[in-house]
Amino acid sequence: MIEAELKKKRISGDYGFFIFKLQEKIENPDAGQFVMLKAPDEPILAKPFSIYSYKNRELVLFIKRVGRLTGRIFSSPIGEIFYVRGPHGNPYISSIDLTKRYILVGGGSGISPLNFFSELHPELTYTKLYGFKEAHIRKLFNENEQKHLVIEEESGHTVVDALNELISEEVGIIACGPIPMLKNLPKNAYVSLEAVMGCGVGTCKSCALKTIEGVKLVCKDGPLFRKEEITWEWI
Amino acid sequence: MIEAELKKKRISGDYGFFIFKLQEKIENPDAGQFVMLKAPDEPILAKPFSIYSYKNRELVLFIKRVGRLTGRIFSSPIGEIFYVRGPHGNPYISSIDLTKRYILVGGGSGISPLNFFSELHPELTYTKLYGFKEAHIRKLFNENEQKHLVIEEESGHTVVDALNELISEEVGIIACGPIPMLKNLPKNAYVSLEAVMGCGVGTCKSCALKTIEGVKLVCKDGPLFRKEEITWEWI
Amino acid sequence: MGVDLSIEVFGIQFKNPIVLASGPAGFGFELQPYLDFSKVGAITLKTITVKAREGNPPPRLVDAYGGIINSIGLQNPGIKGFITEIVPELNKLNTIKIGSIAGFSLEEWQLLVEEMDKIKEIPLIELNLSCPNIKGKRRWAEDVKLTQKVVKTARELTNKPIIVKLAPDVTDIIEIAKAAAEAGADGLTIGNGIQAMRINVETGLPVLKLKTGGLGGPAIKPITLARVFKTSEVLDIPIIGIGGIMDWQDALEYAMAGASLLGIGTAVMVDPQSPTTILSGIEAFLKRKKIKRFRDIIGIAHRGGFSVS
Amino acid sequence: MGVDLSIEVFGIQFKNPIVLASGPAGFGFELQPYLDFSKVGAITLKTITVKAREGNPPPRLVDAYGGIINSIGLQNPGIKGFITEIVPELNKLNTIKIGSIAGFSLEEWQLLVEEMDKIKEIPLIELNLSCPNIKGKRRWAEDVKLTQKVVKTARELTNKPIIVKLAPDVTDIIEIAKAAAEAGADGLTIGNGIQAMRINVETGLPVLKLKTGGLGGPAIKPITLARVFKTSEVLDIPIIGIGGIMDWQDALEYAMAGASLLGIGTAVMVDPQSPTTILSGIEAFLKRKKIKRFRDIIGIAHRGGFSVS
Ligand SMILES: Cc1cc2nc3c(=O)[nH]c(=O)nc-3n(C[C@H](O)[C@H](O)[C@H](O)COP(=O)(O)OP(=O)(O)OC[C@H]3O[C@@H](n4cnc5c(N)ncnc54)[C@H](O)[C@@H]3O)c2cc1C
Ligand SMILES: Cc1cc2nc3c(=O)[nH]c(=O)nc-3n(C[C@H](O)[C@H](O)[C@H](O)COP(=O)(O)OP(=O)(O)OC[C@H]3O[C@@H](n4cnc5c(N)ncnc54)[C@H](O)[C@@H]3O)c2cc1C
Ligand SMILES: Cc1cc2nc3c(=O)[nH]c(=O)nc-3n(C[C@H](O)[C@H](O)[C@H](O)COP(=O)(O)O)c2cc1C
Ligand SMILES: Cc1cc2nc3c(=O)[nH]c(=O)nc-3n(C[C@H](O)[C@H](O)[C@H](O)COP(=O)(O)O)c2cc1C
Ligand code: FES
Ligand code: FES
Repeated sequence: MIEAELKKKRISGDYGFFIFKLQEKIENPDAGQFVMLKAPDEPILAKPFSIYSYKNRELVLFIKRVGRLTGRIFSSPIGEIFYVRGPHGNPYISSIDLTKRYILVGGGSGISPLNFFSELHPELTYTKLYGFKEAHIRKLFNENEQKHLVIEEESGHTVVDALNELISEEVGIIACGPIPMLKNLPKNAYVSLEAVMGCGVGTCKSCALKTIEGVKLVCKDGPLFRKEEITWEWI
Repeated sequence: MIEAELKKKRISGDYGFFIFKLQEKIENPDAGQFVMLKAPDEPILAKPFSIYSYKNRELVLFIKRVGRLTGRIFSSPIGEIFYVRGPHGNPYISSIDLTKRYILVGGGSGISPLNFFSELHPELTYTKLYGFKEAHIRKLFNENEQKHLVIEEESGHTVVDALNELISEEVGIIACGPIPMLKNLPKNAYVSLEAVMGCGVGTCKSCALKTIEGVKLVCKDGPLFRKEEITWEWI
Repeated sequence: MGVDLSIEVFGIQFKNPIVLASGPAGFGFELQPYLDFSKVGAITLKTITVKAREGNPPPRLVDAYGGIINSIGLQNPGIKGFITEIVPELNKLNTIKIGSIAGFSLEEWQLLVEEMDKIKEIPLIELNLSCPNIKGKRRWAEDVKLTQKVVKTARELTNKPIIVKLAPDVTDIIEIAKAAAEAGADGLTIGNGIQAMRINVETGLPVLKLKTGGLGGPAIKPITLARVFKTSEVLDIPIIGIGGIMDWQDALEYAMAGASLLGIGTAVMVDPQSPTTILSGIEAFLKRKKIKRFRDIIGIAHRGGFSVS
Repeated sequence: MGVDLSIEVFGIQFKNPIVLASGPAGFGFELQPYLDFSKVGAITLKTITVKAREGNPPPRLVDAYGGIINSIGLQNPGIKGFITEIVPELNKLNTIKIGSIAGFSLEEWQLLVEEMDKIKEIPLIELNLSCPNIKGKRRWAEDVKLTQKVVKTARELTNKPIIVKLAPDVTDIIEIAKAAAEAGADGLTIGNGIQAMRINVETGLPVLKLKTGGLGGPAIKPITLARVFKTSEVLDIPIIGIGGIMDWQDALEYAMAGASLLGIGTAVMVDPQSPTTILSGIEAFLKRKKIKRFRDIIGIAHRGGFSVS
């Protein structure tokens, strides 16, 4: 794996931006792809994180603190060495209808791949909606991004409410976020799924997803799926 | 345990000085006593380190890199949080004849408690002999200490050779270092022993030492013993 | 809101579920400067044998990833030394003392139980059938019949509650657990160190002088936890869960899997204050979850978790 | 000085002792961008069953301290799918392929061995008697008689070398190992994941949908290592040592304990390049120690270590 030195962090509550400098480059990542990131010791499992931004061996991740690895990242001193490999998974552009433009709907840490998408594919981006519960998140984002934030404790609206006001036949939807949010989306949405991953490359069968075409793997066949193809009861 | 932030390190080869700032004070340590130090994660066992110096919650350790914990300490970025407890073990002054002065004979990381002894008990210190194999070690020590260093690759002499030139009836010997060095000392020496420790306080029985008076514990009954009382074959 | 951490098992009221496991805490005295025993549910004392034992030659301890392998070899003053030197001091520890014993023959078990029965400072007896560190000896808890014999022998000689300490590394712990219960055990301790070893690659030799030892610590937690879960699924007997409890989450996992009391070994060795830290964590969790009594979460993983209860 | 890493076992020449353990590496194809298979001694393919299996419902994986608990449930295309879809591709992997199979009845074992026997791309067959993740099924390798029956059945149907994959978490692995050897096994794989679980304290429920799974990773290394050591002490049969090998030291510990081949599971999952990293480490160690052939250190811990040899 590639050494990734923690260079900068900006934290608000349980969310934060983390900038890593990689010792070697990773192969031209595209939006929707993720890296497997490993702590120097515990936990021993490498875990998947979508690329928020990547340039010149500088990897930006947007992370929500939920458990052991993310906790470790939040509390690490600057200079700590982590390890990454990737990019893994399929770029969104290999799964979507390229004749459309898309509303990018993110919830929490799910905004990460959507940011990268809007960076790399502005021509495919109709608009972005970033949903969060709490207003303190605003201070992590710059002026340009503020208008995309849909903050529940400010407006009483969820990001799906906001989406429903924009929906039209012509524009598609790409969404990434918590399962309940994804379940509330219109049928024709593309959803970017999370799953517990072991290898991230398709060998270990940890990230199984039941679909109308049988069991698929989020890492190898995803992370983007058509909402209708998923057997939601299995998740 | 007490949080100990790594504030400074000075390394040469496999030896180094490490300064930790403790969040709370430890109870007036005396020379010969040690702390149990634990890494933030691996290894999970806390391990013993003699106190080289201690003042105002600033703990100085002199450490040789030999394995997992010491390796971790050497490679940690400044700012890393470790954990310590102590002081454990008996001060040398509770075991020795206080009417004498002592030649302090150290080998490698064994010099650590001897430095603290000379700091706290100059009146009991006759002189110090710090034995090392390689000359690069000189750059870790200041001007005043240079004359105490006995460097094998410079002089062809070991610290025990140097000691033999100084020995007399009136002065005692306190020694700390590798087992082969300790075995070469005169019978009347006090030797400060190392042993694999679990608890450091006398409960777990990991640090057993066979003596003419039966099995003793290095942590609770030592670390200082009379050379003659030890059953060396058991070690 | 106060939280009720107390729990009654074996007809005895424990102020809380935290038990110091036999061994790492010795007889407890040396921990007094660090640990407030009035906040500890109980201490299981270091295992006592008939004859005094000096233990195995060193090294007796080596660490491994996520754990510690020990082969102390039951260093202890023997039952006579225990009665004369240790018992008179026990009232210094403001907690319940569980006496732990290990015999090498049925006669030895008899003698030990008879002696323990007489010691009024010790209201419960743990039979250590699973010490992994006795050279050349199979563990009693590997075998249904041997387990049954020892427990029956003990049962006939005492009315004090009998707890049987089982090995987690057997093919079918339920079979052994049932045998112990049928023979009259009041409770089970699951488990002990798991047989393990390390080799020093520089010398090409085992690190421990005895070659193998017992692995404890976080490495074994998920293993022993599964044994507690499986046993409590089929057997209605109080269990002391022991193996890799380092923090309050670990402790709660054992409780939810079905353990009534929570034993702490390695963690006490690493940090003598860990029992009280763990207890505070449990208390804070129960408060946050608005659960009034610790005992309500015991075995909850068998009853649909919190969604149902 | 060159170091000879090759080793001949089962009458087959392996270019080096590194084996990808069955499962985490799947059928290997997806690892090709990361791993140079010409530097891998062998790959044990994902276990194949008679019928295609979609595996257990998720979550199928959860990490623990020093390890990973999985309950994949043998997701595989079944023997027919294997033959039509996978086998034709196997020559893409420039290494020896060990075929792994698991039957749920003697008839299934028969069928699987017969089919594997015919596949020319697969020169060795591993009988997975120890998968910890099949709901409601006991593992064959828990029982002497069952082990013997399966191995005998297989032995009668093929002349290819047969390797039997044993569970490390049985009371007496030597007994099972002997049974397998007597029934005609050419080699043993010790071991598999150890049954384990985690409970989510927030929900009060087991994390894995199947409740328990198999623990692999550094946590189990000292446990499985001790089983390899004990078995090779009394039994003269080639052993593939598998359990928690993460770095070259771990690998060497297994070799010194008596394993001829060194299986890597969890580490491949964490870092697909770990097999070659581990191999380089072994090579550097042998050079430093001036040992010309890897095979000279196998079982050296039984022969007085380096001081004697
Ligand atoms: C393709 C993909 C892309 C992703 N991209 C991102 C991203 O860009 N940013 C991001 O933040 N995340 C992302 N994730 C999710 C991320 O991988 C997980 O959040 C991460 O793996 C969690 O690791 P952890 O070790 O911190 O949590 P874990 O410790 O594994 O915890 C996982 C869950 O279990 C719970 N848990 C942990 N310990 C306990 C306990 N003792 N008792 C009860 N519950 C417990 C936690 O609360 C958490 O919900 C992505 C996932 C996928 C599959
Ligand atoms: C009272 C007392 C005071 C002490 N004071 C000091 C002090 O002031 N300074 C100091 O530096 N030390 C001191 N020590 C020694 C110190 O405690 C040990 O060096 C320390 O515990 C080593 O921990 P570790 O995790 O780095 O080594 P470990 O990883 O535990 O290694 C221990 C030994 O095993 C060997 N080893 C480790 N892994 C392997 C492997 N895979 N294969 C082969 N061999 C291996 C190592 O080379 C080493 O020799 C003291 C000890 C005692 C008892
Ligand atoms: C140093 C040490 C000594 C032990 N001595 C005993 C003992 O005398 N009797 C006993 O029943 N268990 C003994 N054990 C086992 C522990 O009680 C406990 O069952 C085991 O370590 C697993 O728990 P843990 O993971 O919390 O350490 C000992 C363990 C250690 C580490
Ligand atoms: C995700 C995963 C899937 C596995 N699938 C199989 C399998 O199909 N057949 C098998 O014999 N072992 C399987 N195993 C067990 C491994 O081959 C190996 O024996 C075990 O993980 C211990 O080794 P480790 O500690 O190196 O992981 C699997 C392990 C993992 C982690
Ligand atoms: S994470 Fe291993 S197959 Fe998807
Ligand atoms: S280290 Fe525990 S008794 Fe000495």
